[in-house]
Amino acid sequence: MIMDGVTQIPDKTAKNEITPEMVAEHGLTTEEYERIVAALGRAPNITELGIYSVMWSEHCSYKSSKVHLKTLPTEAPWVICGPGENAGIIDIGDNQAIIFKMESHNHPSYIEPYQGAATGVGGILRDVFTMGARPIANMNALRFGAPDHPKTKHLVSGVVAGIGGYGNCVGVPTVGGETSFDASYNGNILVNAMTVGLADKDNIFYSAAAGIGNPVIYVGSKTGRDGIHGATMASAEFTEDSEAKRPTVQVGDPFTEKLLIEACLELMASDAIIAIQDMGAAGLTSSSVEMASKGGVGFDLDLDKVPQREEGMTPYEMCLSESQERMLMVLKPGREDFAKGIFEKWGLDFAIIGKITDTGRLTITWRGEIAGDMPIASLVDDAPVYERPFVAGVKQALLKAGDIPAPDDYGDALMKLIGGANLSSRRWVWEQYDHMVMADTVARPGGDAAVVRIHGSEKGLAMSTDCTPRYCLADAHEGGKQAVAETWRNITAVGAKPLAITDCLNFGNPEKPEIMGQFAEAVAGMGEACRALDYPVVSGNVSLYNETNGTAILPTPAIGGVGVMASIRRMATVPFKRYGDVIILIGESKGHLGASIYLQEVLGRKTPEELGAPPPVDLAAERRNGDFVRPLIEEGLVDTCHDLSDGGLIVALAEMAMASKAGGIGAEIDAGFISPSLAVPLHGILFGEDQGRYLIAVTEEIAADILRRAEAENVPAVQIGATGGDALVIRHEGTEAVKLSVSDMTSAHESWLPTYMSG
Amino acid sequence: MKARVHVTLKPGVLDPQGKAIEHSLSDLGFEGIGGVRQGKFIEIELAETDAAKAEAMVEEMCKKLLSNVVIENYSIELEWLKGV
Amino acid sequence: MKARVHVTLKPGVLDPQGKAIEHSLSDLGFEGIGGVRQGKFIEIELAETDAAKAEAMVEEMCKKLLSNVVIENYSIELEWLKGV
Amino acid sequence: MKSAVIVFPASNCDRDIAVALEKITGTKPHMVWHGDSDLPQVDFIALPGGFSYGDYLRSGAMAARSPIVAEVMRRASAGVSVFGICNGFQVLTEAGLLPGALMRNAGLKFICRDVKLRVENAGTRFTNAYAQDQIITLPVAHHDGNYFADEGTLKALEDNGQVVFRYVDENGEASETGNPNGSQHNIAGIINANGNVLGMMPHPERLIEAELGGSDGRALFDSVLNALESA
Ligand SMILES: Nc1ncnc2c1ncn2[C@@H]1O[C@H](COP(=O)(O)OP(=O)(O)O)[C@@H](O)[C@H]1O
Ligand SMILES: [Mg+2]
Repeated sequence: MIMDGVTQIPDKTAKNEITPEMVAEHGLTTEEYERIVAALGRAPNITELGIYSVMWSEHCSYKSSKVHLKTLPTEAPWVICGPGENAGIIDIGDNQAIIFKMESHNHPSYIEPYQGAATGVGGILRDVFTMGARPIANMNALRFGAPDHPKTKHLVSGVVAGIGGYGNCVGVPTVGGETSFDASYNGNILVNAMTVGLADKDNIFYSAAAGIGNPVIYVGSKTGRDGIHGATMASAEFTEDSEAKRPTVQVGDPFTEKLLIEACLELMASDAIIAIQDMGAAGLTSSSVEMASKGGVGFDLDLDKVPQREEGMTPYEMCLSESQERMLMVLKPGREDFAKGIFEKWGLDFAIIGKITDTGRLTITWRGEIAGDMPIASLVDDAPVYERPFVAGVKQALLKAGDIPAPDDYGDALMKLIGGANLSSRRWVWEQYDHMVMADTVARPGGDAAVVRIHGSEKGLAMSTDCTPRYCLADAHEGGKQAVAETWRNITAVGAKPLAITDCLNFGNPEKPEIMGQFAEAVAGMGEACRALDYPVVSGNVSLYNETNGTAILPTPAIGGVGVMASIRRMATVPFKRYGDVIILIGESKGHLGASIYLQEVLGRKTPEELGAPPPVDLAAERRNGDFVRPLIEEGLVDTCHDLSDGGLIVALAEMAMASKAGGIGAEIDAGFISPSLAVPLHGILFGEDQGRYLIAVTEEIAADILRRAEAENVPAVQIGATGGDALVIRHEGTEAVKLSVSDMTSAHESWLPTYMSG
Repeated sequence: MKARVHVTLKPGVLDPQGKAIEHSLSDLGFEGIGGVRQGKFIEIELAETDAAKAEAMVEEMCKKLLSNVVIENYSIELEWLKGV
Repeated sequence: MKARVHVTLKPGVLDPQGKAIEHSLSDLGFEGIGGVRQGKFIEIELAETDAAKAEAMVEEMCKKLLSNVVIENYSIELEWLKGV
Repeated sequence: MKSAVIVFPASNCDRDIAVALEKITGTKPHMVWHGDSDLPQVDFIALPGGFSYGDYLRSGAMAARSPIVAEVMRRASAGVSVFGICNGFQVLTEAGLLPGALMRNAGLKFICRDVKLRVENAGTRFTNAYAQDQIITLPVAHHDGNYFADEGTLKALEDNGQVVFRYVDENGEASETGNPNGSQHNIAGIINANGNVLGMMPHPERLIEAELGGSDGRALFDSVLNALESA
């Protein structure tokens, strides 16, 4: 239907019959089509077929994932609103609420990296401010193909510029994220964007429409033929000829978005709004259906009233357009002129396009004729739900450190890691993001969690996005647990209390039982971790069919966590701050090298069998260790803390030294302290990725106190050395196993990405 | 030889810049403006002296780098440089 | 009437965008590129039917908004729209 | 001190500068919407950072043509202090209140990071609380901060001490490595010949307290207060 750049869609007035081909082109099965006919009691017209197809698409209906998502814990005393609304909401006291969500924009970003990523940011911002929050931070999780793949560089450059281009213009700081490379993303990159907003707890807006006869209002940009069928595109596997489906990519207009944010927040300060909802995937259709469904009412829409950018648009096009920067609202009767004044002041379109009815139906008129008439309940509740068959993943064997070769040279191995694609500095990325606008960013990108101050207070909001896909491939259940635990740990490492997560579950084709198995296991693992850590899921997004020509991406359940600290004056950060500080390792080191970055990048192992099982996550230990570290920071005893993740102890030490200012503060470590009795070889101690661990650096007196407390609380903690000099020195059985100057490490660490991008 | 390339947004693709310029021009009091679209204009000096070859080469540049066919169209003009 | 405006950097003003394109083109293996300059191309639809008046109006637009005289030059072409 | 902050559509550092002004001067500034025709009588007018009109066409171009800027120009010629930060600087050059132009960064990318600056003229009403040649740290966050002017203009700026801030490297030298965006003569901020209109790309309002990573921006606002008191 889409040819040569022009979207050619049959007009419903042509009264053409719905053919099996048209049903298939809309991504509907014959059985699903039969359901539509049954719900309507007649065959749909083309507009109705289009509406059903988007509402029942994977993207809007969660038909493959629903049964699993239901198992996730979503409640806690501080949860105000869990999954199901535009974004999740938690209570942070003082009548303040945090509203946040993460969403994918994978396929559009592969086709048009700048605009795809930019509109991804725009979309997630709207999900948050539509609920009454001022967006105060953006985050992003990015996965690209192998660095040597011919498309990778172009995609990195476009995606990063697009995220910056949008976020910088709307004036919301982009404060953190993650960026990694793996060949499995060669034909299907992941662009996951997260927005965190702040609202008054007593002034939150929901989408349930109410009040028969109340006006339905359209605000924002005009409707054009943008991105028709984006939702179905996000629900289909990629093939080479998807590139021909190009016009489904939208162009973002961050200027209009900024005006829309301000206008909506201005109106929200009054009592005029009954319900409000952004127009996201599937635009006008899904927003009106969702609002009507939540409120148990019907909608009459007059398409002729819809502000239009192009001439001759059909009802099909108007209903399915994914033009950006638009919102739908229900206003209290009589407040239309007041609201209109605000939107006009900001130079935005404002149109009354319909009203609420008691019919329970979505009725669309166009040029005086009924262009569509569907029961709302059938669009939402009759959407198919699949219990897709799945098979459990093959569990890889646990590898013993003793069976894994040591590196020829420990220093070279470290340099290879910190100066390589996956662990090098991401400064090149975050320097393209305005991470300081709003003047509340107190922990800038580069640390464990980013921290922004709650404006006008001392409170801090900590955020981190994490996932280790190679663990998920080796064992999706442990990988799901680990992703949740890592955000919890990163938030803890700055001294904040982790409160809740959002997620973006990126997987391959759910119709394949092994992919569905990855999904089911990862979700089960996430749920287990959320329960153990009191860390519920309040919002999220599922992105399936991330495959190219039949090859799936690594399972990537990206997690975005949020936490709060009482005072940003007592916050810990990564860099070493003083010479002569004692360095303490908290948590147990068993030397687990399975699925480690050491095996992958230093030893060059590739297959799941060679890589073995990922580090197990002992959730009880995770919680105990984190709950030990956090009060130390809150009490002002610890200002230097870093959690251990990819690359283990040695990489964490190097990062703390490299982050320190002015030439760098080094450290001297004696590996003998770490596990004198355990028969763990040195490379297991240094590169092992055992979970639930932190490094802290404190003065001697404080160190003694902390070690006593650890012993009393049964938390493994050991003094492993001290800061000092300008090199990282690691001694082992009387020899210097590692001696690297901080400045040499820094130049390797800082140069990989800029060199790669300019090459 | 000099190639002049115009890269413009496809019809129907939103042009936020054009829209803003249009708005600003009418704020400045200009009347009767039916629409504004903004594109890029790229001039390339080429050593190639054969027009057909030059055109093929620039066409390739457009496809590979200068435009994104997802949202943009391009057009090419060739011009002999004076004195070449 | 349609006006086509080209806004280009003055000779002597460094053009980082043009330089970057030139660089990328040679990375892609294109040879014999003597230089690349990037400018803007703005199309304006006008209700005005008198060519002289239209030209004067667009000239004024260029001076007031479309170009920055410190760094840019502009040129204007007018074109009758088909069917007008 | 009575001050005003001009808010254009998609200004986005308007709140940041307002917070800084209130914190340092003790008085809330008037926030003046670009569409409002009257500007209250004030001693100090700030044009904030951001992306006025999306920075479409050229950064600051459309804002510079707005009616409120015409009023700002009248106040400037009457001697009121006018201060443009980042997008505000771009607006001032586009409006002709300051010479030259701000072009796309030489590296073509948006750049957000702390930079080092040398205070080249501590004798202005915006810089008297700094020491001459003091090296300070302030963040930049811009896509179009590459300062350009023709040779004659540059010479005049240099000769008259109108270059107020210059980008420098770790050693305090105005070298290429210290220059984040390709600006000619490493120019980060300039003042008009009358000494009452300052434009600069770095953001002093973002570094006014230790929690945000430094307080080198404070002295700029202190200077304005000093100048007002001694006037
Ligand atoms: N795409 C990105 N955008 C912003 N910041 C990023 C991005 N990618 C990585 N970072 C930042 O780089 C730092 C290192 O990232 P990462 O190695 O994933 O941290 P960790 O191991 O603590 O989870 C973090 O501070 C992170 O926020
Ligand atoms: Mg970390």
